[in-house]
Amino acid sequence: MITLGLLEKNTFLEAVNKKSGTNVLECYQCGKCVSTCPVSGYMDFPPREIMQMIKLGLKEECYMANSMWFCLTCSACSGRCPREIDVPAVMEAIRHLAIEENYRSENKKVKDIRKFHDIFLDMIKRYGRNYELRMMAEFNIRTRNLFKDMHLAPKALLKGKIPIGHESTKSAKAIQKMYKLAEKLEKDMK
Amino acid sequence: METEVKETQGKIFSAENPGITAPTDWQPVIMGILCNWCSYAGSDLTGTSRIQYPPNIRIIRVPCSSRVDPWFIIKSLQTTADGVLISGCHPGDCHYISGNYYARRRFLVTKKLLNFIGYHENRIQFSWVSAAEGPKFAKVVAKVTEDIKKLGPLHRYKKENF
Amino acid sequence: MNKLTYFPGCSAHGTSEEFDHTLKLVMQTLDVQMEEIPDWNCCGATSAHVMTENLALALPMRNLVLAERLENKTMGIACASCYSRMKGTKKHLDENPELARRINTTVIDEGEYKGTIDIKSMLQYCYEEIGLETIKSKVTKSLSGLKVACYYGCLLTRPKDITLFDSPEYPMSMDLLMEALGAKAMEFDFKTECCGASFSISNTEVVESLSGKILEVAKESGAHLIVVACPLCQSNLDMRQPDIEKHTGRKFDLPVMYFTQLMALAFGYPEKELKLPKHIVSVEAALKHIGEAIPEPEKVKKIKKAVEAESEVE
Amino acid sequence: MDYSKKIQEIASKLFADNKINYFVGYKQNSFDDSQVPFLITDPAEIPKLVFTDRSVFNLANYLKPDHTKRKRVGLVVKGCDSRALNLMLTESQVKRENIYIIGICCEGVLNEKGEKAQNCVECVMPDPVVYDEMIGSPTGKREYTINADIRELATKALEERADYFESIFENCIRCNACRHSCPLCYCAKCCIDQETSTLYHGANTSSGAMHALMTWSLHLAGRCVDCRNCEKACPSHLPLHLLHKQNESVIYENFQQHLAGMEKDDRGAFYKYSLSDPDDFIL
Amino acid sequence: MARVGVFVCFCGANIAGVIDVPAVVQEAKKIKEVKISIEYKYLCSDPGQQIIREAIVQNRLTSVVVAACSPRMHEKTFRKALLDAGMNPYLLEIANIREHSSWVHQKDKKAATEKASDLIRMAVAKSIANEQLHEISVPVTKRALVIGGGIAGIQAALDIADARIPVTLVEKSPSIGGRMAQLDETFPTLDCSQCILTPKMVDVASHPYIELIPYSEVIELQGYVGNYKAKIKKKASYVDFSSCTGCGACTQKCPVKVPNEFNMNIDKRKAIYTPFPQAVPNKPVIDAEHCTMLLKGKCGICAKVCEKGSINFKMVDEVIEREIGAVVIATGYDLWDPKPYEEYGVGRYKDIITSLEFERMVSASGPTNGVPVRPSDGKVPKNVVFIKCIGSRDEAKGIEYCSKICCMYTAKHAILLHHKVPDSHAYIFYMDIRAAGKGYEEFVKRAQVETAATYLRGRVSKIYKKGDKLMVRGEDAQIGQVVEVEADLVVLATAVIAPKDNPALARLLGVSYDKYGYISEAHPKLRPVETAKAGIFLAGCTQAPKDIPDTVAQASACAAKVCGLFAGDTMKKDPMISTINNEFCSGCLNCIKVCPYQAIVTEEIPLGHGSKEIRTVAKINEGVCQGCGSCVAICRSMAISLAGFTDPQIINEIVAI
Repeated sequence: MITLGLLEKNTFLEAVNKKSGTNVLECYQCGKCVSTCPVSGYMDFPPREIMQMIKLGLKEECYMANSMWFCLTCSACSGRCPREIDVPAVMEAIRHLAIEENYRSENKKVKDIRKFHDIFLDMIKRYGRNYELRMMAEFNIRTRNLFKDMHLAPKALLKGKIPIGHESTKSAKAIQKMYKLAEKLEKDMK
Repeated sequence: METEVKETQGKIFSAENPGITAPTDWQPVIMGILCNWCSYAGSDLTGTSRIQYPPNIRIIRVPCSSRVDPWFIIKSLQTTADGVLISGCHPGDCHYISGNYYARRRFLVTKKLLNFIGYHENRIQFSWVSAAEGPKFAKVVAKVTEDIKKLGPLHRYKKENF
Repeated sequence: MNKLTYFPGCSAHGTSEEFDHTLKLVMQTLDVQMEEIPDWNCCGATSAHVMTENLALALPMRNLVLAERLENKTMGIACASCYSRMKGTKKHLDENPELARRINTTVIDEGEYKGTIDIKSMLQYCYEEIGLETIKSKVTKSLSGLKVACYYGCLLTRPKDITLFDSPEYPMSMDLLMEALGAKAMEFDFKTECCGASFSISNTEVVESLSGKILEVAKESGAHLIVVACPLCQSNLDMRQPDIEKHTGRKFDLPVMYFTQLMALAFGYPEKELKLPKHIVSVEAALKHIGEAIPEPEKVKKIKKAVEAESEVE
Repeated sequence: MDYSKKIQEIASKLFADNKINYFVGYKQNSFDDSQVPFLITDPAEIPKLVFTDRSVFNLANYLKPDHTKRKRVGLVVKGCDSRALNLMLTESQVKRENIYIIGICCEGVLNEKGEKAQNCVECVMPDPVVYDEMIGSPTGKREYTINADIRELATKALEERADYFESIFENCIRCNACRHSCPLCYCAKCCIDQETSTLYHGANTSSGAMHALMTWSLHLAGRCVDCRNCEKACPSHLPLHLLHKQNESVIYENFQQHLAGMEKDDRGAFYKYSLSDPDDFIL
Repeated sequence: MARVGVFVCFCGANIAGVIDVPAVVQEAKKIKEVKISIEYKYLCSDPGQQIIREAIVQNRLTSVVVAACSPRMHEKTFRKALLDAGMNPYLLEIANIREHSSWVHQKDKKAATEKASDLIRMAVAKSIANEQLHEISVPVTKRALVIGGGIAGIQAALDIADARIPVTLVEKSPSIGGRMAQLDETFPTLDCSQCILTPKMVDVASHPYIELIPYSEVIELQGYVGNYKAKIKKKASYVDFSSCTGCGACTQKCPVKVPNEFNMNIDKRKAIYTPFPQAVPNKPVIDAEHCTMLLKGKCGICAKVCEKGSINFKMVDEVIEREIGAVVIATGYDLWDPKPYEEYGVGRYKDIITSLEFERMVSASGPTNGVPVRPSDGKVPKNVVFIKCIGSRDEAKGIEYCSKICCMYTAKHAILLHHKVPDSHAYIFYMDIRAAGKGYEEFVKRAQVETAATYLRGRVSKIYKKGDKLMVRGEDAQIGQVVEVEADLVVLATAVIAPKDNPALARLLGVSYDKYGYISEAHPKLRPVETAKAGIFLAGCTQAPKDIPDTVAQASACAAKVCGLFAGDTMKKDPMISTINNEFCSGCLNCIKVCPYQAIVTEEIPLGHGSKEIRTVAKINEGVCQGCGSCVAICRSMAISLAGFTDPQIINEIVAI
């Protein structure tokens, strides 16, 4: 049971609204997003419930949920939302807030997804571009699941689906500089 | 609910009246122009609810805030009043459909113009008070009175009495 | 000759080489000169904006700045995901000039961001700039007999205020393009359902379920193959198909082709140019349908007869 | 900017075609290089017509009161003048079919010091917005900037401003030249002259002048086109534009960037409203 | 010289308990115009009024100031006292020293007393400028115009006509009956719509006080309350109604088939047609857009078969004029087109229909003889999914508001479906069930329990085809799961919207309408059946979505308003309205632009004394002006003054203290 006290100032709601540029209070719980969302079945709380949790100021519950990590940002929900709420933006806001405030879900899938994104960004940092085979391999090593998708590899490689060599932008340095500056900017903006 | 305003103590310095100080027992006069359907009814409700507010306001009844010509404000400031409060229906509630929208435009321009030529903006105030907002009317009057007490008596352009 | 700035995206040089290749062939036929952005970088894909705000804007901005230097009016983007990132970023930056100025400082070495370039997906470019009439005129080998299900994916037409192209729910541009090539576009309800793209590696379970549903409905529609305009869709639907078949126990056997491959075919390029061996699900059987006459379904015949009979009575 | 020849040609043609009874333009002053408004009924006087950057006055003023209801008039207008004309048309003060408007794409006129006048520097619309014939090439609408004097005064302390304006009002001699020179002050009887209204405070005092000038500027708020005829007419050289420009800037910033007379059928800002007008100044 | 009497009331202890009344009375005496200043315990009592009456006569007072409670309380009482003393009642002013002083400054008696004196000074000063005013009487033409012949218009017309007031009922289509005629059975009682409506339609046709003008439109309205003049365009019907017997031979033989809009285009009608069998008047009209004779000059079969020779292909539109005193707007509603719901495949799937289409199908007299069928293959559906809030409460695709009636008619449809196809099942996707109304919740319960309709709480997100079924996907929030329903037929409860012609009609009538196109009422709570323009009333869905009971109630309310308006030969009006001084009016006509009631018109007057030339000035229409004073404050030349609140009166108040 959750006890709801006097919600004098729902700072969580304010933070989410500000970051997402949308007003969560507009949600009237019709659930169209839930049945639209291709991954709502995998989420701890589907988008409709997340909206209500934000309204109730249940910050930690939101941060620890896997919902925003599962969001594919396919925008199907926001396109159909009768109140024109940008649901992916809300998910993204919670995600960023959770990262900023150092909340880490112990859910294996969430960890995998986070790891994937980290590797991906790291890859771009190093080469400026993404290189799929390396990406797959690194992901499998880091998630200790060496043989995942391995059955695909020979076929894909054989057919030339996934090339072995890889390229990088000439000015990977410029990218690295950009990373640094962007990080700094992020700090400054806080 | 009782609203009381403390007597302002000591000397009062007014921006519009440099060098002029007011006697300590000075009380400002505030000209209140209220629309009949919302604010006047609201001020009546303040009375029937016995909500107390400072006695400085003198109320004039007009049918609608749109009846208020800006020169009523100027005239008040030049003659009897130290400040003006004009109150009407909330946007969308106007008894005459759209009167307060026209009034709102004139009020903004008038307030800014008077401020521009040297009146403190707190001397010209506006409020939306509905017929149900008795407590709000008392609060508004208390605030306006307090603001104008801080500013002190108005002397400029009052050199000759009408 | 039209000139076009071209942003291929990482997968064009990887998994979707056939897309990149056939696109270049098709554009040659259509008399469009493509100028690839020199030294472009990854747009950041989903990962960047999932994790950080500024980087998600900085990565596409670098490409935009580089593209502006080429001084073409329009930039064409092959990959739907890149397209969405770049166009979304541009809209966001254009609406917040102050933010744009700040982000610009991270890539200032490349130049100043002006926001002058018009971004289009390659499908959009074919449909809006080149036009179906021109495309029709270049067809030398009609694809009649081939039934296709056009799959747009999520990002080509969504969100509507960013893409400003076609309907987000039931787009028709690719269908009309296929009809222009002579193929028959089937009624297909899952045109814009998500295939799970960004979880392609990290969460294959989701991808298989989503892509499975799409394949199922596409099969239902009676199509011989699925046409796509996005490398991520292609690889999810194609590469994962055997797995999906294994898990669901249903046989789909639905090849997944890029619209440019079919265009190239219709424009008379030999099959070897399509790089068909790269497909996990074999294309051969499907392409054999080209030239077949499509019979009128029984139901339609019946209804037509009934209508005629009724009108005679009156 | 010298369109004298062109205007003379047009005027001759208008008289020749019997399209007009009057023509209102500018004439060179005999004693200095300034110009004065010039009303012609006789085509023989056409050669005296001039138009240069010294043609400062707003000639729309000569259409009041009601002249055009009986006579047909040819008229030279600059951008700002044409905006005033637009308002006179909306407010049914002139008959459109009875005026022939020669609109000048104005490059700015000079002040008495020979510099480009301040209102021309800050001009938002140098091209005529209503005309039958246009002279020069239009350069389009410009960005609105808040008047430099207003900006400067806004930074001053309240009492300083109060003193400044009191000194202005003290110098007003209540001659009403401002009113007579304004094309939009066409009232049958000005409120200031009405004995029945207690508005008029006859004494020639700063408070009387303050009341009159404030009322006047509020009557022109959302209508004034910044032609500055009033200022040119003022014998005391009062900076009357301050009041108008202040109102204009408030109206521009708060009421959907309204600028008087820019469009056909534009009403003054006080004769319309928007639901989204600012409400935050109201308690 | 003014002679003012001041009367100060104790109001028991209400005033006297705080304010030093004798001191106030003395203070008032110091004002030079004040001839008499007295106090009394209760001025509003009979003896109190007697004191005022006597003082007026004895002191030959020119105006009276009563210092007592709020004018909103006893202004009428004291005005009557003045009248009884032979004085113009508008020479009264009230100083509100109770609500504005004694009750709100109870702790500061001195200040309260000073304030009371000031308020009296202000009232005295104002009263000096008061003028004698007289109630305005406006003559009335006792005939009402009802626009729209649906249930709202029918009810209003019948009620007005029953009071022996002539009514002109204008209907756009060939028959009255409106939307209600299209319905099968009505909630919550399930009585047959035709059975309760048709008798009323017949009554309209036969009522001696009702002039029914079908197939016509109002094209102009001039004048003001009690004195309107309306122009009505009778569209050419090409059938002479006076001789036509309505035998129907022409409609049988006509070879041209057109989609039947009465049946929501499910079947066909002819080019010469009566909209439905019970139509009133039961006379056919020719649809000029489809008749081959009118289009190409060939055919003319109807004329050949008509025994009475009633067909006249040369008929043209005719404009008639009526003088009327009041108008009732009852233009009804339209239904929203669900095309924007692309995710449902609206337009692509034939088996997605709107609720009105379903209504026509289940109607016993409908195109499918009362059995719902799938438009695609004509089969009777077993699983039917009803989706509510299509377009309603959807600002992204439709409109923001709730259409009010869909919850109820969807419950009705579920019940009707069960009646017509007993082995069927209804699934209803809803967001909220709004069943406020007499017997409504019970009715929904009937759908849920007796009919066992499955209610699923959620908005449907997608419909796709699987075989010949439609898969309807939505969340059922009650179990927190996404569900898919295999449907044979999907029925969309489309939103109620304002008729698209409403704004144009509102403009020509001079009434205001909201952003949705609904006609605006004068006050949302206290004047819900009046428009802001005096003498124009509204009934039914032209104002906002309504069900039948509400519509009928409002129509009767309109009738009561019209009858009240016509109760005397003239109407009395408060004299506190604006007047224009021609001499000062410069004719800028900005007052016309700000007047919310269109009470200001133009007038042409001589330019000067004896001048032949004219100038245009503004003129207040006394019958329409409501006295808000908007025009007064914007009139730069101060040509307008508002009686009771003139500039001198207000300025006197300002400078009095």
